[in-house]
Amino acid sequence: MTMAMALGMIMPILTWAGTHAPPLVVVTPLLAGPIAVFLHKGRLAWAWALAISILTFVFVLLLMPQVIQNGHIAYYMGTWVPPLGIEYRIDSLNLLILLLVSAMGVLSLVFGLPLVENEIEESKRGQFFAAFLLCLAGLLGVTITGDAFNVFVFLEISSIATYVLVSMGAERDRRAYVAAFNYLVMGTIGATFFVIGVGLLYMASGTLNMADIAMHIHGHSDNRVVRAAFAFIVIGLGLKMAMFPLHTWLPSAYARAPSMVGVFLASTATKVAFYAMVRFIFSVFTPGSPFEGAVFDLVLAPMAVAAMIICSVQALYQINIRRLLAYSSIAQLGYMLLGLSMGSIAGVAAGLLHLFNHALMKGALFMGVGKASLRQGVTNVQDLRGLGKTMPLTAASFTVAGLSLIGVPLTAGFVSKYYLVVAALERGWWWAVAALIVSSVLAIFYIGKMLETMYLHEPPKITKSKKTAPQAPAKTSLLALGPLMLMAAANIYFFFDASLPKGLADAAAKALLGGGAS
Amino acid sequence: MSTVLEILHIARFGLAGVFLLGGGFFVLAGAIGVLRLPDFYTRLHAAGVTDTMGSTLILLGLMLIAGFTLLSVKLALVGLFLFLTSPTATHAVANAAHKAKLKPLLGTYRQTRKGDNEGGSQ
Amino acid sequence: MNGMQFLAGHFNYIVVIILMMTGLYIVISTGNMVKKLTGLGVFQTSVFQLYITMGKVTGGRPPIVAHAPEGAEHAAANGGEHGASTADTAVRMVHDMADVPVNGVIYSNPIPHVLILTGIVVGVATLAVGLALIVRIRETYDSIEEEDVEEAEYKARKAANA
Amino acid sequence: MNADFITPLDAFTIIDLILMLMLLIVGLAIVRLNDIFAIVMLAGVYSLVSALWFVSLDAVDVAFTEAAVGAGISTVLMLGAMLLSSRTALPAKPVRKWASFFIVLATGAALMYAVTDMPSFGDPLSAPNAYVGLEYLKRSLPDTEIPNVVSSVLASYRGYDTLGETSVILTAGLGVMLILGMGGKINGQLKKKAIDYDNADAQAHHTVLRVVSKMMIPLIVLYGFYVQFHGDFGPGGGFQAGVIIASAVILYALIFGVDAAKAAVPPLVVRIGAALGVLIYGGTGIAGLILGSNYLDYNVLDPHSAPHGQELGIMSIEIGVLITVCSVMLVIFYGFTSRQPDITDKDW
Repeated sequence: MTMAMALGMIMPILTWAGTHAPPLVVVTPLLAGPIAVFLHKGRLAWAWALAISILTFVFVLLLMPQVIQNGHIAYYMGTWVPPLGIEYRIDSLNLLILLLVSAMGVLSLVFGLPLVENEIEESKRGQFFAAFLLCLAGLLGVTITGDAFNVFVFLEISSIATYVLVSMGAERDRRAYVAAFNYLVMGTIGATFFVIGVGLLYMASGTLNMADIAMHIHGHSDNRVVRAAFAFIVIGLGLKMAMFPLHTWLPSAYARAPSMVGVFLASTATKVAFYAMVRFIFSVFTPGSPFEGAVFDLVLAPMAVAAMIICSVQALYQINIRRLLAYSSIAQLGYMLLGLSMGSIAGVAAGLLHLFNHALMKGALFMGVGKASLRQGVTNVQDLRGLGKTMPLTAASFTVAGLSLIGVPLTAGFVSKYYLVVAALERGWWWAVAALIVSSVLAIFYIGKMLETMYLHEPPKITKSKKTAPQAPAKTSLLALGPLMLMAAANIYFFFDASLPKGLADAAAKALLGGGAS
Repeated sequence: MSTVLEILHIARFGLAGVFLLGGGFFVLAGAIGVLRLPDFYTRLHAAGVTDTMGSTLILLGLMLIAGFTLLSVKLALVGLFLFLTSPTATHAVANAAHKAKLKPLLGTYRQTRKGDNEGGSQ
Repeated sequence: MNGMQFLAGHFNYIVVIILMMTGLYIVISTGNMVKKLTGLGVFQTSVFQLYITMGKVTGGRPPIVAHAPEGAEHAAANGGEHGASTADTAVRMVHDMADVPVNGVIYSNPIPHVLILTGIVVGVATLAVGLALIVRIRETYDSIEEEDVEEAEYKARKAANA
Repeated sequence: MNADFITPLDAFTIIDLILMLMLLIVGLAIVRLNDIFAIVMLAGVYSLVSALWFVSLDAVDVAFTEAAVGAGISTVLMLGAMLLSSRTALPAKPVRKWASFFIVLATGAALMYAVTDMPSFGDPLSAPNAYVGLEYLKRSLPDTEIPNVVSSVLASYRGYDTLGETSVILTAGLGVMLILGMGGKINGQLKKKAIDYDNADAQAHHTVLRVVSKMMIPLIVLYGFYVQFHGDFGPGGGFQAGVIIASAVILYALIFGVDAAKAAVPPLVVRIGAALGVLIYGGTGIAGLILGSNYLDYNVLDPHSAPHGQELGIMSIEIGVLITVCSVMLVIFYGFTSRQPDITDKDW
């Protein structure tokens, strides 16, 4: 009886939460952030941030059945019907990203406690977690919205929070300030380009709701204002997501940021910018038009290939592990961009699947580095010596994620690369397949270099050296191992059962390319 | 009666025009002064003319045009604000220059031309 | 539309574009961080001008509506239009000049104004964080020039390797 | 695009031209100059002239904000940040200059390419002007009983954007707190006392400033509240009012010393305010949820009259905006001053 009664109490609440989940996903961390400022005890702030991020994840989960059932859901802010008001619009595409971002929020918080206690001053931890929550809210806000200008506002919340979070690495590495400043300048130029693009779209259509813009500019792809808007939005978001020639800010920012921030950003920030680009290119502009086709074939695809090869080569030469991984990230963004530039359902789906898988592997790799640095202050590849012996579980997880990055069978990385190859062959892009192979071979080298140091070199004599930061207590150190192994396991799991991300990516690609302006 | 009103009307706008032109003249004179006068203090003096005479006359002219309305009250408040703040600002700037040991230019312009002091207190 | 008329109608855009590019040039050409942020400010302000320029209506007034337009009761009864579909509102496009005045007065377009208010605030937020970083960089390197900072880092790396 | 419309050449256009010319001159001057102090001041001038131009383009709210934020607060912050750094910038290397020039040229060309398809300036039937914007103008009064359409769109129709914007401000305040801190320490040492009040010389030199600012500060705060509560009927609102009230405190700090200002408006209060404003804003939205409607729906706030509910909601969120903006501006100001030596007599 009590079970039934409890169920009777909970069901209406669940239904209510389900209906209003779209704003709650964003508003929960957004309003929890200011409260975290006043939680002076580091652990308390951390617990608060963790609870909030779990709650956010639950709201995203509540969205899932609705989206899978109805195809997409719309939510009108203040009940103003678009184009008068701001609309939240969730379909399979943003659901995939929302799941990814909110899950990574939880995982990097669980993982991050010992690292934050190691790297951030006690008095600043409350504010640090507040900035983290605001960053999370911003990323989720960009992903969920259906309003072009609202994308800008939330992009800036997440970006400003990110600049601040990156600069917090200065307690470990003074170059973090410069990295954060360069990121700020490049990011603001990107945001301003994006605003110019949105302004031009508004000039051509008179509205800001994405679906409505699409309706108005449909069939006007020869309009020069629309074409310029396309160029500015692609460049603006390209700057935010570190698209190949615009990527200069990224390696330093990721390498100098606090470890926990590196984990979170590497697996979410560029992904969200990539999502926004996909959303604009396919849902707002007309993907079938000759102009966009030309941009795909002549600009985006060559850029993608250049990124895949050049940045992989750059990764080979890096001494600092985080920089190495960051360059590899830019190369991997090339894979996603390649999928996008194919302009076919298979290509876009493969690109999105790779986005999901890349977040898993890069998250795990950055976690591995962070975990290792707790013990022996790892910054350079050299410092990994003998990790296979001193920290076998961490090393094993790192290895799995590394293999996944290369694309070895039995890991998730293989699945998305396989689909990318299939999609490329479908379009007859042999050169793209060749580039994929070359890039993967390069990945073997730079990942291999690290694995070799890890397993074949003796551990350094001064393992617990004085130059490293004080060791974190063993308990919290164990706490960090959980998410790391979970991520590594996910890299294997999604090889055997990729139905969730693959299903969402396929549905998203079909909706993007099949439905036109819908 | 109506003719009297009409004359008053014309006189009001005529006077407003005179005030506006006069204000414009002082603003212009101030601008020329800032460009042409030899040293910091004299330039500040010219700038002060723009703030006091120029803006006051223009505000008076505008108030005449607006008549007995809320707009005039607002303009009067703006005038009051400027009346208090612009001399204070000029005072603060001159004070800073004096504190920074910026010597005023004494004697005739030709005599001291070589040591022309580019204004600037810092 | 002849060349002169075209120029009159588009002169603002051309000037605004030149101003935007001036700002962008300042940002990327200088190595001084304060000047960089100044350039960023000029760039953003000029983008604001682009928005405001497109929202201007000739003969228009600032968008502060004086009296209730006719048919107010009808619209008020609808309130927020609960439940109406997107398409219903979306298709209501204005087609001729007669619809432009609201209660007999022409107003400029309020949307760009709203967006730019947001833009200005975001701009000052970025500026504040950027300046805070500059203060820290200056404390660390005693310079706000990119060149000096790079040189200091290069020297530090050399010293560490030696 | 409406081909029938031709932009008239009238007195308005001439003012327009003059202001644009001034902007071009100021912009080019900033490019050419290497004196940081001059650059910062010119940036302020650029914002101010832009504000004037916005007035002539009917964007009174934007002009107000640009003058208060762009020309006011931004310039103060810039001056604060450059106080101790070198006064001249290194001139750029020619290679960099040319590289930048070509990037800018390419970007500018892309925009110029688009100009031909842009609507004529001032065209009432252009796509942006004849669609949603016009709809707002027609609906604002019946929907919200607020004559200033910019206020009603900002606070209600696109209220969610404004929540984001308030959060952006909060994030910036948080960032400055994290990067600079708010304590009274410079590099671990306690800061020296701000102004020596017993110093007769200092007293004498500041008498005028002190008297006038004492007269002005209450008026400025009063004006801030006027802007806040008159925002529904005229230009103004939470953002502008917040900046104005913050500027009153900043003026007080400049004249009487930062310590005196911190005694009057303690940093803790300011920090609480920064968070509180966003919570008030977000809480108003949650109230809509609790009353059974969508997020940020103000119609349900008053069960008897939807427009009145709108008015209530807009007032509530504008107060939230005021508190956050004012507090964050002070957080930023305190943050910067805690890193700098106080402005001493020598700087006056």
